[in-house]
Formats: sequence, structure tokens, C-alpha cells
Amino acid sequence: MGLALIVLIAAPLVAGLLSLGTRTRRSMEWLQCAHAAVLLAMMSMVVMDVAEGSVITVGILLRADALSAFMDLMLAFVGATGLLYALGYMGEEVTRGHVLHRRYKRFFCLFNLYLFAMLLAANVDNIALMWIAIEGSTLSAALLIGFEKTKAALEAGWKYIILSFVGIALALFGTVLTYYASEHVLGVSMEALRWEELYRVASDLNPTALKLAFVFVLIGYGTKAGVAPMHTWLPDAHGEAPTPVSAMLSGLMLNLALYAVLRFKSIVDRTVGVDFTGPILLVLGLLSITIAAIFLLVQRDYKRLFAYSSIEHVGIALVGFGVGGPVGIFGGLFHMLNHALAKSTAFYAAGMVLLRRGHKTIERVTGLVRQMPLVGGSMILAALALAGMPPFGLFVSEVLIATEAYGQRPWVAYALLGLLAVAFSTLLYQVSRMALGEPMEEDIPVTDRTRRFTTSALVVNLAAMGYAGTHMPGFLRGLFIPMTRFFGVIVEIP
Amino acid sequence: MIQLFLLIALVGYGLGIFLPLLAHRRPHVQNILAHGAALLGAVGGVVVGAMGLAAEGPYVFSLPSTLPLLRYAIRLDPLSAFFVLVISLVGVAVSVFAVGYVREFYGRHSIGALGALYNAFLLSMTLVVLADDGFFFLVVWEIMSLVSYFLVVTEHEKAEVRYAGFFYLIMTHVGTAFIIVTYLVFYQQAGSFSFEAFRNPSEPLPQGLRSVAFVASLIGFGTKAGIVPLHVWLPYAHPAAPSHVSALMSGVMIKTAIYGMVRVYFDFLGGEFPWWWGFVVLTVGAVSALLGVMYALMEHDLKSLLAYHSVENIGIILMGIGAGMIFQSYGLTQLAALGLLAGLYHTVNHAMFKGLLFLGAGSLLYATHTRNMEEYGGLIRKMPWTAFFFLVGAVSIAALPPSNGFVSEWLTFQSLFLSFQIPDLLVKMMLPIGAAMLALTGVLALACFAKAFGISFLAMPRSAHARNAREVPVAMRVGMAGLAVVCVLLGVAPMVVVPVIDRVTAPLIGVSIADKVLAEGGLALMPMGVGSAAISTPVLGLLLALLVPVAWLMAVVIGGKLRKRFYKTWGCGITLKPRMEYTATGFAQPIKQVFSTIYRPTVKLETELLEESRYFAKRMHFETHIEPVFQKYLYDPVVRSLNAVADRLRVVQAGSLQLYLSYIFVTLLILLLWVR
Amino acid sequence: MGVIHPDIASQMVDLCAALLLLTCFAIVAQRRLSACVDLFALQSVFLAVTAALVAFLTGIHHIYIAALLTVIIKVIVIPRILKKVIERLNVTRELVLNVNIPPSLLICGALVILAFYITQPIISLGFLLTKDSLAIALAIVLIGFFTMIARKKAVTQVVGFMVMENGLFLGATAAAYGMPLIVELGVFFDVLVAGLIIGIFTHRLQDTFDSVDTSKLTELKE
Amino acid sequence: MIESAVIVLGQAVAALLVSPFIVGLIRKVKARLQCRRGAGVIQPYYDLLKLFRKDVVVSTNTSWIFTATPYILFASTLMASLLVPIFLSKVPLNFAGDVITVVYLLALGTFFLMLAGLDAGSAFGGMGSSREAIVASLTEPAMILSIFAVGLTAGSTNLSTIVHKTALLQDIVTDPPPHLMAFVALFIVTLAETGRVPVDNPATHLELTMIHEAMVLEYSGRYLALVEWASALKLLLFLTLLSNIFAPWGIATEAEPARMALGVLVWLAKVSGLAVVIGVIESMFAKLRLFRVTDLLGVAFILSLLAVVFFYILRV
Repeated sequence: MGLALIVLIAAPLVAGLLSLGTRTRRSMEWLQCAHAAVLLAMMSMVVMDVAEGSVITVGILLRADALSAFMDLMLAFVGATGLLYALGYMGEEVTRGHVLHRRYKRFFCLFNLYLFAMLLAANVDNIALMWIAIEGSTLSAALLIGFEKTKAALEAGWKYIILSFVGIALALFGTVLTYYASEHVLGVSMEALRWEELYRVASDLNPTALKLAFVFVLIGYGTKAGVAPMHTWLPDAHGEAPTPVSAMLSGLMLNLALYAVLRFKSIVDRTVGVDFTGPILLVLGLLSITIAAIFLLVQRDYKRLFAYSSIEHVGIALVGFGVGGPVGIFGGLFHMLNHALAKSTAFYAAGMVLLRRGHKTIERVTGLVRQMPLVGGSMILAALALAGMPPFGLFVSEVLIATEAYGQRPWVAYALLGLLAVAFSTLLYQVSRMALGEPMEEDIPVTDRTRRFTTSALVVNLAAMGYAGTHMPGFLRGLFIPMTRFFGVIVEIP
Repeated sequence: MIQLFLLIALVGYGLGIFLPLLAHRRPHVQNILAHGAALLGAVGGVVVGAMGLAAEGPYVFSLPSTLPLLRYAIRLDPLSAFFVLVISLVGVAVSVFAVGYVREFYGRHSIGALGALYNAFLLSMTLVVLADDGFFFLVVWEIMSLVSYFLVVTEHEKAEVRYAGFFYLIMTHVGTAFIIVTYLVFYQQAGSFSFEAFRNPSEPLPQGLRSVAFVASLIGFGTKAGIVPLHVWLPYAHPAAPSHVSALMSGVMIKTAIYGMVRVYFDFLGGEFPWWWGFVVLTVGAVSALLGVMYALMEHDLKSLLAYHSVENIGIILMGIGAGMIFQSYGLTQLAALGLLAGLYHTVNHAMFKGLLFLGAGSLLYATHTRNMEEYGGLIRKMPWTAFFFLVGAVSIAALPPSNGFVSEWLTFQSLFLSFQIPDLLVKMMLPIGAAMLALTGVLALACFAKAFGISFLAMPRSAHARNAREVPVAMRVGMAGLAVVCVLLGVAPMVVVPVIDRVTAPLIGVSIADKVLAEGGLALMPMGVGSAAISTPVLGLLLALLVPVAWLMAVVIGGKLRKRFYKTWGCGITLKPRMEYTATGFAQPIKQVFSTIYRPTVKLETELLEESRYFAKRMHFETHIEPVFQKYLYDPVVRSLNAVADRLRVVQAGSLQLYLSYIFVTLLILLLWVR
Repeated sequence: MGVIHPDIASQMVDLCAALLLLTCFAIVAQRRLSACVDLFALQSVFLAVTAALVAFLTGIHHIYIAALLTVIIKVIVIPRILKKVIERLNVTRELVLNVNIPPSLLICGALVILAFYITQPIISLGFLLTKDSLAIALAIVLIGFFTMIARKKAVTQVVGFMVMENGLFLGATAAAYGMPLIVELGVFFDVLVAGLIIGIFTHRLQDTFDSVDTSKLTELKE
Repeated sequence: MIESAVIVLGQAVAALLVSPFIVGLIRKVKARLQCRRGAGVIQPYYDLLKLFRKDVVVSTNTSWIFTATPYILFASTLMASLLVPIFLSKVPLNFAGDVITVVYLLALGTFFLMLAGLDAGSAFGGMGSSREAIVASLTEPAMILSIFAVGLTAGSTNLSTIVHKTALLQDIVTDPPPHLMAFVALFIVTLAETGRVPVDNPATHLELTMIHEAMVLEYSGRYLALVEWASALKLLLFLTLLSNIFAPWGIATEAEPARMALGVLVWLAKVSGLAVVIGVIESMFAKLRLFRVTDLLGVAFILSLLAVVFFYILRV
């Protein structure tokens, strides 16, 4: 199984390097499709194995436990559909002559490296190496965001770089502090950085040091996760990046950053107890939902719209982890999964609208359902899912989180439900304006070659979204139960 | 046995969801498939409801889900069975009607999607009243709202339809949030979402929490039911949907909210409640009833008029239930049962005649392609059947004896009148006022339907639409006929209906009153035993049916053979034109003037005078509106303030990098100091 | 280790750390861009010296490599890049600041005190040799951060960022006796790439906005 | 069984026969007060007979509603009068409906009359219907409340029970104040419901001032006869209610022929007395403007409300 894990992580790296060597668009398409296939295959092997209850380790470097496997699941799946979508989207840009083949190749190279960095971060068994990997993903993301050489893209890229570099630096300081604390127990060595060891000795670590460390890590990785008030780069970046990249940012990077926070949370909780991290996460989470809910209302740009909705959902997940408890933790994790699917779907649809309308202004977009039934329909469905409507999973996770919250602090539940209602109204107000009615503008056709890829990506994502919301297959069960146990609680899944 | 028919019902609707999508681009096939399947499901539902009411114990069935806290649990106790029966009965008639009505949409909208949604709607409503698990209830409840939203925006090319749909979606979602709060309160005590646990929690809820649950559920379900002031979405959304869906929404969907209330108040919170609960429900009901009918009177869009009447009737239902709750809280269980019985009786009645009336309105829309009453007129000759069925519905909703509406309103009157047995002076002085409001409501409803029927069907056609109208296809007529028959039966056969509803109320209240209420060998309803007030609609109906020919005979005997001459109506010497007829606006004018404090009407009159002489007008333009008080003073402020806040907060995202950095910096310092 | 008395050793380390801190203040007080970059290079030199010192005193040899890398990347490469950027600029000094210099200095002083106050409870964990360096490291990080807020020019922001990096590195080496080598390498690699990317972006900014005044980057907002 | 059938029939006959007389009586009183001799009190019988014999003119744009209405109106009013104790306190049909039923039976007639008014398509009919609507909607609450006030004394809205208990003064609570208020309220309601001055003027010939008359403007021949008779019945019905609810004394409490004969006489005396009062009022007051009627009926409503409140307060 170790091999599968290695291949899973290495595949994007290889594909990225190969893609620089591709001559034609067709060869690129073959390459990336193969890449996607490999990702899915390896991921399923890893997930299946971990779901059995085993922990995959490769030397002292790689370690895939339930949480990592959960990340792999999302990264590989959304990554694969993202690759398909990107093939369509960037291919269209090429056909329209907006992008030369040289930059087309560079894009995919960066895109794959980005995936590679994230997969590495999710599976590496070392707090410092994880930091390095996440920094790597930040760097590649920075170049991807600034990929389109417009003023706006440049500005967004610059803001992203500065803010997330600062954040990542703070995260490093937190890592150093953790090391500083752990090396007193484990000695100056690699061991002092390994998750496994840290969990083992967590109870003997110095509480204050870990508290400080957690603050730095939370601020640091929180910046990348788009937690308010560190979220400010997020709408700009999502708005200006090429749409496949926006999808990856929302669907994957936020979750990855959350993953890092969770890893540290689990250590700190073991050391100082839940009552320390809980309130911080709660407050930041509620703040994020508030900010997002309000800014959704004043949006004029539909990509930024979905960006703010991402902030909202990160906030909801944080609230879930903040209230803790079996149901809360499960809710948070389940929320991450479903949000990844729903949000990538939403961005795929948004990207199609952008391609076929050529602008991002909400006011000027109407009658999508009439003009492009699939895109409009999937946008509505994704928006409903994001607004927390059954039969999609976000409804389940939100109710679960509210339930747990009400048990511990009723005011949190009230605040959460109220804010969710506002966010619901504001998001659906904007989306229904776009989806319904008579189309005002004529539509710029896209080539069938493009449509083939984008449609398949959309459909696969939609299917996954519906499935994950209504039914939990055995392997997910096999992941969720150990994950919650990992936070010291056990959720009963019938 | 029950399983079988339950299966039939669910499978029927299920097929109805999927089959139409298969027959792509063949609207007629889709139409037949969808509504045939719906019919199958509804018939199954009827049987299930009947069996559930007949069965001794509740029928319980549950599937485990793969998600935490969620159980796909179903429980068919008399209360659920009653509502399943109501839903399915209307479902049967509407499905038949729809076969004809949907032709209207061929080529304009996807019949497949429409049919699938229609079935999903019926299915979700059935599951809502069957659900035995809070979480599952919430899921199907939200799906019901979602599906109905999609049905409302079927004709989303119209701006007002989009507005209606969105308004509806928001309101219902906010309502759901309150329902969630209700269930969370129970969950805390019960430790699980199963209704069984809600019913008897490990330790009883403290009074404070009980009241929280009460208020939250009143708001939550009230939003869906359309109680004032949460009703504002209803007159937009119900008319916007295709008429057969409007019939379902107005006739049945809002009843699921009534179901929720009864379930929560009498089942979960059962026993002794503080008197003010019932009092609040009663007051809300009275206000809704009165305002609902008053706004209905001012509507000249037939479907909006009917929608406002739904508000009114929900109010009447709540008056019955509220009276029942008050009695319950004073331990007068007999009367409590009577009030609840009145409420539920009116629930089924309203489902039937409101369904019938909406189908009638749909037929008019089908025949004339307009909803504006001022363009109808004289249709009784073009569409005699529709006219007759509409008249039946009108008589029922106006609660004229011996109709079903009369029976349930009379029972409500009685339960209000019998309030003199309540020890508390204040409360018992309030209830007669409720009765007076109910009386006013009743007579205003009568006026409103005299207007609706008279202006739409009688006199001369007022527009080309009406002149070219034709009677509607047979399927639609059959659908209406079915409901009309049910209405009449519910009116003249209370001796059958009361015991059935008693099976529902008895377990909730704890006493069975059917045998006490039925007197004179079942002919009469006599709530308080011998010597007390009683009605016997069968006798009334019979005598009326007898006296009419008697009157005719008498006339013949005295006057001999009838000699008729036909001549045009006297119009002060000039020949009458349709434009000279009394309009709906004119009809409602005196009422508007008398109650102007409530309507706050605004009148605009522009006169364009002739150049030659300023004593003659070339053209005059008159328009009058009534003020949408609740929107103006309750809802708009909320929206406005939200927008204002959002505008203020833009500065947070001002675009300056240094500003953003300082956010992080400050957060960092605060957290560090907090930790230290 | 035997050759030098522990107290003296720790004195020496603390001295170097203090010098780092001083250079921070100098950067904060400096308006001329190129001078800021030079000061940053100087700070990096002190950093390298500290690292070497720690390596020598503790005998953990891979810290030498870290010191060497510091010299290469932070003393030579990154200052070069920044100089290149500055040459292309039309301005040499930063006249308008978000926070003016005297208050900035006061704030930085406050930050130093804050840093000591915050780290005080965990200082005891530290090795005898490098007691205060953690506090100083935090102080440098905060000051670097503050510089990024106080200044407008992209270049000075980069400098501020690099100062933060130095603080981190000081924390890692002095306070924690260095991370394992692979980690160090990874960190340095990232820092290098970061420097390059920032260089690229500042070039692009210069090309498109013909200024690196980040306060002009306010197109994207609500 | 036979006995009760006979009694029901007797009630019907009595009501039908007496009602035109009341109308005639009122006309006579008015005439006298206007120093005219006026037509004899049995004139209305001749009118009805004449109208029945005349052939009818039906508007071409009416529907079956127009022709059916007179019969429905007549039947429902007669039905209502079968539920009211006239000369016997225990009406055989008392299980078939209480006072609320009476109100709603009259409403049934009103409903169809409104439709008929609209059916012919003339503006007058519509105007009459819409005015009828507002008057009815204002009287209804007052009526229900005043009846409640009385019903509370007997603990039931069953007319027979009320009348019976009041007549025998057994297990019943009677207090003058609420009764008086309720009586006045119901009297005002009577004036409004039966279209008398000051609410409506049955004798007017100016369409614009009509309410009830405007609705039936298109009727002629036997249809008009039925409508007129029905409204006479309605008037009698209300007078009977007034007299028998508030002062049932003299009414037969057992179904014995002698007592019932006496009951009939007493009843005639009472209703004639009330008729005279109405006649006097009609010649004393002028018709109110439509939008002044609200004030009058407001008074009625407040009085009836007070009656209820008083009842409770006196009970405490």
C-alpha cells in the first residue's frame, strides 16, 4: 500500500514535468486524463486500505491515517474533475487565442505541481515538512492566480502573495514553537516533528508553549483557509484566477489549511483540553459566517459571490469543530467534504458562464436555465446545496452542527441558524437572479471539444454531490469513525 | 396490508417522478405518465389513510440511514392517517384535473419536469405527515418547500413570478429555522430526534423551554400556514404557481403546517399548558381570519383572492384549535376535544372546497387566459359545469347551510360560546369577541364570494376573453366534480365524519366525544347533550330540498301556469353595455370605505378635459390601491436595514493591503495576549 | 563547549540576537529603499553569525550549513534581486508612510516589550545557552510584520517580510537549536523561491502600474 | 311523530299567513301617522295574489340563478321560521338548528339574492347587492353577540331551550341590564336586516337610495311575489325572535291544543305591538346615508358586547 501512496503523491509531479514536454493539445489531454485516472485509482486503493483500519506509513516521511486519507479522497477526486475541467476551459482559451500553447503547458505544469504540493502536505508525517509543502502550494497558487496577465489578476496575485506569505510565516513560527516544546520530551531530532510521536507525548508537552503555538498556527493556516478576519485575499484571488484554479482554491486549498489547523488542534487538545481551542474556533467561525453572509448581498461579480460563500462554509466547519463533541466534529468534517464537491461544481458552472458570456457581472446574466440548461441547472443545484438545502449533505452537516451547538451553548445555535438564514437568502437571491428569467444576452458558443470535458466534469461532480449528501458508503464510514476518535470522541453512524 | 398500499402510494409517486423524464419531448405521453402515476399514488394514499384511521394501533416502519441521528422512520397513527387521507383525496381530484389542465403548457414548458416535480410534491407532503423522526421530518419538509418553490417559478419568465418564488423560498426557509429550534429544544431532553422520544422524554421539559418550543413552532409552522403577519408571501406564491399546483398548495400544503402544530402542541407538549398559549393561538387565528378575508375582498385577481381566503380559513382552523388549547389548559377535556374536532373538521373542509375553487379558477384561466375578474362575466352560459362546481365551492366556503363549511364553522362557534365554563373571567370575556370576529369573517366571506361568483359568471361578458370562452375538457370537469361531491358529502354526513375525526382527537386529548356529540340517532350534532344547541345538516338539506319544490307548487297553485316573457334588462331607457355593469371594484367599494382605517386606500383620478369645453372630459383615468401594511412596515424595514448594514461594511474590504495586514496583526496580538 | 564558560557563551549569543533587533529598528527608521535592503543584508549577516556561534557552542554541525545558506540566500541573492528592482524604480526613498517614523519606533519598542511579556512563561523551557533569543525572535517577527503595515512600497514590504523570515530563523536555530537538516533545506528553498516570485511580481507591478506603491492596488474591493 | 309534524306544519302556516299582515299593519300605522287613511291591513294579501297571477318578464342576459333565487330565498326563510318557537316553546325541529343556524339560513337567502341582483347586469342590481353586503357584514357580529348574551343565560344557543327556560323561569339566570342591552341591539339589527328605515326605505321609488329594492328591481310577477313574501317572513321572524326570546311569557310550554291556541294569540299581540313600534319609528326618522348606517350598527355592536361583558361581571 505504501507504493500506492507514493504513486498517488508522485503522479502529479511526474505529470507536471511531462506536461512541459507535450507538443500538442491532444497529447496534453491524453496525459492529463491518464493522470486523473491514476489519481483516482491510487486514491481509491489508499482510501480502501485505510478504511479497513490500517495506517499506511512510508519510512518516517509519509503517513496516511484516516484524516490524511480523507484529504486524499477530496484532493484526488476534485483534483481529477478539476483536471478534466481545466482541459476544457484552458483548451477553449487556446482555441480563442487568448492563451498560447506555451502558457497552456505552463499552466498545467503549475496546476499539477499545485496538486502535488497539496497531496504531499496531506500525507507527510512531519509538522515542518507539512509546512514546507503548504508553502509550496502557496507559491504555485500565487503563480496560477496571476496567470492571466491583467491588472486585476496581478493585484489579486500580489495581495495573495503578501498575505499568505505572512500567514505562512506565522504558521512556521507556530511550528517552531511546537518543536521548541516537543524537543524537551523527544530531544533535538526528527522525532520531535513527527505527528505520531507528538500524539504519543502530547500530554507531557508544555501547555503555554502549545497554546502560543496554536495561536500562530491558527492565524497562519487560517489565513490560507480564508477565516475572517484573515480572509481578505480570498475574494480577489477567487475572482481573478482562471476558473479551474478558483475551483481548486475553494474546493481543496481551504480544506487543506483546515486540515493543518485540525492536526494541531488535536495535539493541543490532548495537551490542554478542548476548552482552549473551542471558543477561539467558535468566535472566528461565527465572524466568518457573518462577514460572508453580509458581503454576499452586495456582490456584483458571481465568482466573488461563490468566494464569499466559501468563507461562510469554512466558518460553519470551524463552528462545528469549535463546539466539538462527536456530532459537531463529524458535522465539521462532513461539511468539508460536501462543501468541496458543491463549491467546485458551482465554480465549474460559473466558469462556463464566464466562457459563454465573457463577463462576470451578475446583473447582466439572466435566463441561464433557458439558455444553457445544464450549466444553469447545475448552478442552481450547487447554490441550493451551498445554501443548505436537502437532499444535499450541507443541510445534514449544518443541522448536526446546530444540534451539537445547542446542546452546549444555545446562543451559538441561535446565532448560527440566524446567520445561515441570512446567507441563504443573500446567496439564492443572487443566483436565482442569474438562473431564472429570459436571457438578455446572446451566448458565445464553445467548441464541442471543450464541452466534452467541462460537461463530464460537471456531471461527475453533481452525481458525487447528490450521492455524498444522501448516503454514506462503507469506506467513508470507515474514515469518519476513526477521524472522530482522533479528536477523542466517537460518532455513532448507523 | 397497510404496507402494500403504502408501497403502492410511494411507488406511484416515485414512478411519477422518473417516468415523465424518460419520455423526452413527447409532452402528451409525459402528461399521461406523470398524472397517471400520481393518480395511482394518491389512490394508494387514500386507502392508506382510511386503513390507518380504522386500524387499532399505529403502524410503525423505519429504515436505518447511513447518516448520524437520521432515521427514515414512518409512523401511521390516526393523526397522520387523517392528513394522509386529506392530502390524497385532493391529490386524486387534482391529478385527474391536471391531465386536462397541463395541455395549457405544451410547448411552453417542459411537461416532464412539471410532472416530476408535481409527483415529488405529493410524495414529500405525504412523507411530511408520516415522518416519525425530527430530522427526517426536517429533510422532507425542506424538500417539500424546495419542490413547491420550483413549481411556483414554473413560469419564471415573468418578473412577478420570480419575485413571488424568491419571497416564498426565503420565508419558508426562515420558518424552517424556527422549526429546527423547536426540535432542538426537544432533542436536548430526549437525546434523540425520534418523535417517540419527544413524546416522553427522560425528564420533563422545564416550563420555560416548553414555551420556547411553543413560540418557535408557532412561528415556524405559522410561516408555512400563512398566519398574519407571516402570510405576506402567500398571496404572491400561491397564485403564481400553475393552478392545479395552487390547489395543492392552498388546499393541502398549508395543512401540513396545521399538522405540525397539532403534533407539537397536543402530542409532544400535551397535557396542561399555560392558558396564554391557547389564547395566543386563538388571537392569531381571529386576526388572520378577519384580515385574510378583508384583503381577499379587495382582490380582483381571482387566484390571489382565493389565496387570501386560505389565510382566512387557516385563521378559522386556528380559532378552533386555540379554543381547544384553552379548554385543555383548564382541564375541560370534553370541550378541548370539541375545539380540536372543530379545527380538524374545518381543515378537511377547507382542503376540499379550496381545492375545488382553485381548480375552478384554473378552469377560468384555461378558458379565458386571464386571472382578472373584471374581464370575466357571463361565463355561466359558456361554462355551465365549471360555474356549478364553483358555486358549490362558494356556498361551502361561505359556510351556508347545509354545506360542510357551515358544520365546521358552527362547531367553532359552539366551542367559543361554551367558553362560559372557563373559570378565568378575562379569558371567557375574550372568547365571545372571537365569536363576533368569526361572524364578521363569515359574512365578509359571503360577500366576497357573492362578488367572485357574481362578477365572474353572471351578467354579460366584460371582455373578448370571456366572450370567446369555452367549457373546459372533460378531465378537468371530472376533477372538479369529484371535489364538489366530497364537499357535499362532508356537509350532509357529519355523522360519518365526526366519529372519524374523533378517532384522531381521542388519543390526543384522552377523551372520546363522538357518541356524546352525535344525537337523534346520528342525525344531529349536539355538543353538550340534550337541550343544548344542535344542528342537523341532513334534515336541513332534506327540508330545503323539499321546500323549494313546495314553493314552486304553491306558486303554481296560486298563480296558475307560469307565463314568461324575455326582454332586455331595463337600463334607464338606454341599452345596457357590459361597461355599464357593476364591477368587482365597485362592488367592494362600500366595504373599502367603511373599513378604510384598515385598508388605507389611495385613490388617483386624472381627468383630461376637452379643449372646446372644460365641462366635458375626453378621458378619465382612475386607479385605487390599498396599502400593503405589513410589507411596508414590517418587511421592507428589515430588508432596508440589512442593505444599509452591508453598505456600511463595505469599508472592511476596502482593497488596501496594509489594512488587510493590520487585521491579521491585530488579531494575532489580541489572541496572544488572551492566551497569555 | 568546554573552552568557553556557559555564561559568556550565552552572553555572546544574546549579544548577536540584540544586534539583529537593533538592525530591525534601523530598518524601521530608514526611509531610503536601498539602505533598507543593505540593512536587511547586514541583519542576515548577524543572523548567520548567530547561527554559526550556536553551531560552534552546541556542536550541532548542520547548523553551519544553515548559516552558510543564510549567507548565500539572504545576504547575497535576495538583496541582489531587490536591488535590481529598486534600480528600475523612479523613486529612491519612501516619503509617505502609513505610520510615520517616530511613532513607528515607539510602537516597535512596545512590540519588543510585548514579545518578552508573551514568551516569558516559556523562556524557562529554553536552553541555558540561548535564553532570551526566543523573545527576541518573536520581537523581530512582530517588527517585520509591523513594517509591512507601516510602509507602502512593495520593496519595503518585501524587506519587512524577509525580516520576519529572519526572526523565524533565529527562533528556529537559536531557540530550538535548529530544525533537522532536511527541514532547514526545505525552508531555505521555499524562501528562495518566494524571493524569486516576489521579484517577478514586483517587476510586473512596475511594468503595469509603473510604480511599486502598493497603496495604488485598491482596484479590487467591495 | 304525527303530532310534531302537525306542529311544524302549523308553524309554517301561521308564519306564512301572518307575515303579510305585519307588513300591512306597519303601512297602516305609517299612513295614520301621516294623517292618511291608507290601504287596509290586508292589502298585502291582494298584492301578493295579484303578483302571483301576473306573468313574469325575465331579462335576456340572466341565468338560471335568477329564476332559482326566489324559490331558494323563500324556502330558506321558511326553513328558518320553522326553527323559531312561535307559539310553542319546544319546537319539534329544534335539533335541526339553533339560532346561529337561523342566522346562516337567512344568509343563504341573502347570498342568492345578491347573485340575482348581479345576474341581470344592470348597475342598480349590482349596487343593491354591494350595499346589502356591507349592511349584512355590519349587522352580523352585533346579532351573534346579542344572541350570545341571551344564550349565556340559558347556557345554550338552542332557541327552544332559551325560550322554554325563560318562559318557565327555571334553572336560568336573568339580569335586566344585559337583557335590555341585548334587546336594543337586536332591535337595531332587526331594522337593518329587514331593510326598514332608518337603514333602508322599502317604500322608496328612487333606485339610488334603494338597497333591498334595488336587488330585486328586475323581478316581476310571481318571482317578485315570492321575494316580497320571503322578506315579509323575514320581518316576522325577527319580530318573533325579539318577542319570544326576551319576553316569551304566554307561549305554550307543552303541546296542548288549548295552550297553543293561547300561545298563538299572545304571539300575534306581541308581534303586532312591535310592528306598531316599527311603524312609529319609520315615520319619526328619516333614512340615514349609507355611510352613517355604520354608526347606528356600531351602537348595536357595542351594546351587545356590553351585554355579554355585563353578564359575566354580574355572574362573578
